[in-house]
Amino acid sequence: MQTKKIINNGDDAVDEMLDGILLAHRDHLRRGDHKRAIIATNGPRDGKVGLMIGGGSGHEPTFLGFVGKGLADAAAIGNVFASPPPDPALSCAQAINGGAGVLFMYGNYAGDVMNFDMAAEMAAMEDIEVRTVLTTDDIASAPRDEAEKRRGVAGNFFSFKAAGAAADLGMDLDGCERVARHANARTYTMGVALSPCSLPQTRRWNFDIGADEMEIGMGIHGEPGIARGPLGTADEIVDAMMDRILDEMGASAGDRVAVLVNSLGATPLMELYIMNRRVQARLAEAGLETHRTWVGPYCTSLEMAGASVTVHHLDDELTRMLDHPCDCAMFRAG
Amino acid sequence: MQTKKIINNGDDAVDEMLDGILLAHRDHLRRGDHKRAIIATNGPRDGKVGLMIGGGSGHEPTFLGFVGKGLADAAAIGNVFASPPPDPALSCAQAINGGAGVLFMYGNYAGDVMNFDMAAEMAAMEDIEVRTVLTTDDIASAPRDEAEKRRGVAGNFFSFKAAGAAADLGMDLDGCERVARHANARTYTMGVALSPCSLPQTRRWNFDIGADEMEIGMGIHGEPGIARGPLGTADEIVDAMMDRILDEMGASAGDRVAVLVNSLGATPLMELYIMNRRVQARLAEAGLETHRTWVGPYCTSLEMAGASVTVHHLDDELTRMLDHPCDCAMFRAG
Amino acid sequence: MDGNGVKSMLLAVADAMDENRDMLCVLDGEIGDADHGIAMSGGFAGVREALDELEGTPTEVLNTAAKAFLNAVGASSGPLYATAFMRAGMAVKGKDKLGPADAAAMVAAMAEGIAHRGKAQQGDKTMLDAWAPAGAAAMEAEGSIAAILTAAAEAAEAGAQATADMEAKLGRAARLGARSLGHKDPGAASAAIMLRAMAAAV
Amino acid sequence: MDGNGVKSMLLAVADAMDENRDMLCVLDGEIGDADHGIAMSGGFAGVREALDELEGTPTEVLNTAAKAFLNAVGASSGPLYATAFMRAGMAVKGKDKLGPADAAAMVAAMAEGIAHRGKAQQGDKTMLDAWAPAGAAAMEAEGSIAAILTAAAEAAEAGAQATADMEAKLGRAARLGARSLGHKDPGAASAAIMLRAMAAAV
Ligand SMILES: Nc1ncnc2c1ncn2[C@@H]1O[C@H](COP(=O)(O)OP(=O)(O)O)[C@@H](O)[C@H]1O
Ligand SMILES: Nc1ncnc2c1ncn2[C@@H]1O[C@H](COP(=O)(O)OP(=O)(O)O)[C@@H](O)[C@H]1O
Ligand SMILES: [Mg+2]
Ligand SMILES: [Mg+2]
Ligand SMILES: [Mg+2]
Ligand SMILES: [Mg+2]
Repeated sequence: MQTKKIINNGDDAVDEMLDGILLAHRDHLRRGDHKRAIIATNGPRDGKVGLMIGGGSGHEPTFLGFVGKGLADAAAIGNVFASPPPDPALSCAQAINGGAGVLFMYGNYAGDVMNFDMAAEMAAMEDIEVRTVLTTDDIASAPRDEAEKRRGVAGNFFSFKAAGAAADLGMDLDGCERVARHANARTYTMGVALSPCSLPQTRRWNFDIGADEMEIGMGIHGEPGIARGPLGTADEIVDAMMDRILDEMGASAGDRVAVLVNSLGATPLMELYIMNRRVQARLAEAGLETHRTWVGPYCTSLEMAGASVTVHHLDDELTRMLDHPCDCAMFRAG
Repeated sequence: MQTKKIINNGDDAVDEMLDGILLAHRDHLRRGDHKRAIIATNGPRDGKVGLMIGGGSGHEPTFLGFVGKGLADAAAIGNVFASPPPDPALSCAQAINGGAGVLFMYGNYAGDVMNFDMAAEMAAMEDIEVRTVLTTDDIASAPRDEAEKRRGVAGNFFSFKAAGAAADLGMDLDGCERVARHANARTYTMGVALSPCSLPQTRRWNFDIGADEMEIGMGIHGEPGIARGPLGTADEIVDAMMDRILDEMGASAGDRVAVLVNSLGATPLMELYIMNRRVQARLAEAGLETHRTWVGPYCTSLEMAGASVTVHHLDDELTRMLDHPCDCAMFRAG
Repeated sequence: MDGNGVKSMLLAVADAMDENRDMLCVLDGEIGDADHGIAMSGGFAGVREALDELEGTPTEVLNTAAKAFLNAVGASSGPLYATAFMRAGMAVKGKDKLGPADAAAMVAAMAEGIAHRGKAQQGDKTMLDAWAPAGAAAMEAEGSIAAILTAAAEAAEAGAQATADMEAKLGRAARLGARSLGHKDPGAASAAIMLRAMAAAV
Repeated sequence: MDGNGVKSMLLAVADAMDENRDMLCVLDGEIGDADHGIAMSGGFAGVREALDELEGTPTEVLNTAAKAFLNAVGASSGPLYATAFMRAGMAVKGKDKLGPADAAAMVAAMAEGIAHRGKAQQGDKTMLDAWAPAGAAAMEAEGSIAAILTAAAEAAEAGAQATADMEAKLGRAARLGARSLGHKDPGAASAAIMLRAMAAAV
């Protein structure tokens, strides 16, 4: 039996979704030369570093939700859970290059790296300077001493936000790259999955999970995580996440943080806010001050049930970047 | 086997959720005298009509997401899928009464009507003038000649928005009531459910539905709808909805509308945007101009999979109300 | 029966609602929103808590129960039963000891309160279809308090059973039309359970 | 084998990927993101479409296939196979007719291209664990084009089978560590299917 989805032909799902997005958000988004290259209507401008983000579909509102003035200037969109090929990324780079270079930011996945690197080489041949910063916030995906191998998940939004603000504030490519790396290095995410998702083309559950089990550290494409366990209570789950996050973060009492409690898709706000209650209790206990909190579906895996907690360890510069206004179709900050 | 939820004790879910909401949105929301009465930090003021909305929990971001300057001044929150008792509503009315009276707006359900009417009577005894406008946008829930029996679903947000703007613009209680009724009368919603939800206290699916079936006209509490049918394609589903909506609306070519494509919970943005593509095609075909579109989980039924389409038939006044700025924790407009 | 007697009756109902919570949710799931068992057991949990320390007249006990039930649940059941208990309290106002006639008056008053608050008609497929015949049966019955409550419970059970053949006219199920046929109304079912528990507790 | 021969080989692969699409997705679901069958059948659907009207040299056919595959899928497989096909095209550049030695050179070039693009080592549990032995076997084998491709396919199948006993070091499965044991790498599995279809198409 096929999984239930409100779609037409599974092979058309991404393009039809993009049509629907562009119709809904004409004020914010337009198509570039490539149909999978989506450009901010009011972001790119001469002399400004262009910020391109991107990756596979199925994580909405990531990536297109973060395209707009003050945040990303464009997104290159791939098939479901698949990096876009180089062409849309090149098309984005061309559209948003204001002469000050282009920053590519995306999650650290083998396919994305290969495709975006090819695009960066093609852009270089057209004298567009490209730098790349990979997001690696998923602390469950590799040990601390191999942090560069970690994958990017929900927390990439803090890194995108910081880089987008840096670019909007007129920093040069070096500066934007530095801020992006700095933001990414101070962003920590842990996730848990309760149910699988299914691809529009197969409409089959992409993994099995017991009726009373959860998968800790599950990737946002349904890649297996670090362990299976019985489903805990909200407080137990958050404590397991926060123990690791706080340990990695090594913050001092009085430090400020920003928080994202993210739904992987099917998990409703009620559960996220119950989690947030415990997240904030743990932060307060550690003497940390929460500067801002986002709760909702920001980086999803289609209809997967589950959630992640991200803590972004602020300093003065990152606070300024986070508070800088931005104007996107599906997202608000500053 | 229990349904999977990230919660602690099911009986505490609503209060723990409220704690998490208040921690996340301190800038926008504060508790009133009753723990289930949540007040906008910056909405109520002397001489302004107070707008109170409310109802059962489980529909987040409805209702609390719509509390803030320019929209609702307070929300009274009930148990999951259960109207709040009169006390929190009375507490809201007391907190937001600026001497110009209070407007109660909520979905048309027997329980809500009985409880809020009791609260209105109690408020009247304290010389707070209360008027009530019920939202009745679910066109699947009763025939056109019994429109006053219809229930309020996702489209209530357009009616709340109009009334909130009217109050913020300084209209008196008569004016606000008139605008609210006018907005509600021009709001049309149709929904479809694909899977059941489950209550935190029972953790049992609240209805059965075949693996290839959908329920047309399903209520936002999982109440059975008007018919069961095999799951159609996105275009078929939207066409069925739009046929009825356009028929009821009786708009003329050139008229303007606003659109909400809403997830009932588990249905991801990809599917909603695919639906929006068809919604916009049908509107364009009918010669209607889409002024603004919202796509996402705005009025949910816990983790239910499904979606609804709302069309709000604008005129000059309603356009002004919709475009009037508001500042809420989980919602943006104007 | 004194105030404590009324109290033990209500506590017996609280236990019965806990036992039937899941069954009532399942019934409500068929034509409503699957929470009626939660409302009834949650409401009576509030009543149990509020009555814990109370030593009072029947009227005081009933008024306390009314407020506690209402504030614990809201929903449809909250105002309906809050009104029912207040009316029952009014019906026996000033009395410290209740006899069979008072018990009958209480049941009849509850039925009236529910009819007044809900504005339902008999045949609308609501709890009134259990309470209205129960009120009538209580007034007609003779004998002990237990006999009167048993007659009321039997009438409520028959009334609840009959709702399965009705099309809903009010409440969440009203939109179902003919699809509500064949399903017993959950509010009518809990009404019968309540009366049966009251009868057994005397 | 001329350009049309290369084309029929690729079209045969396209059919084989359609047939194995679901199986490859299931394999990928165990240790990855369940889409490898979609990538391979989608990529070759792009190849099929691009080659439809094309009459060209082997190199032209391979270069066209490379671009079409890449643009249809992206993902990991896109750059890997795009590079593989471009290298294969370079290996037979200037030739209108290919013999057994050319076929061997093509397979070896594909293996090199995949190693170059992916920077994987043998033993990392990727498609390279099928392609590297396939390239070596092709260079060692003797006889007809079919014999050479068959030798490559057999080596690829053994290589793919061996990935089940490896811990993933690269790609999505790398984070799994020991949990990836016992699962065949989907990219290695599709590599073996590709070579088997090529051999059968000659
Ligand atoms: N107007 C009414 N008059 C009498 N009883 C009603 C009325 N509306 C609803 N009911 C009763 O309430 C029951 C549902 O109660 P409950 O599930 O607790 O509340 P809700 O409908 O708010 O979820 C119905 O089964 C019906 O018996
Ligand atoms: N760096 C690499 N070198 C060689 N092969 C790789 C590399 N990374 C991934 N692969 C191969 O790609 C396969 C997955 O391909 P696919 O599912 O199409 O892409 P994605 O991982 O982007 O979903 C893996 O099974 C593996 O064989
Ligand atoms: Mg993939
Ligand atoms: Mg209810
Ligand atoms: Mg109910
Ligand atoms: Mg894959």
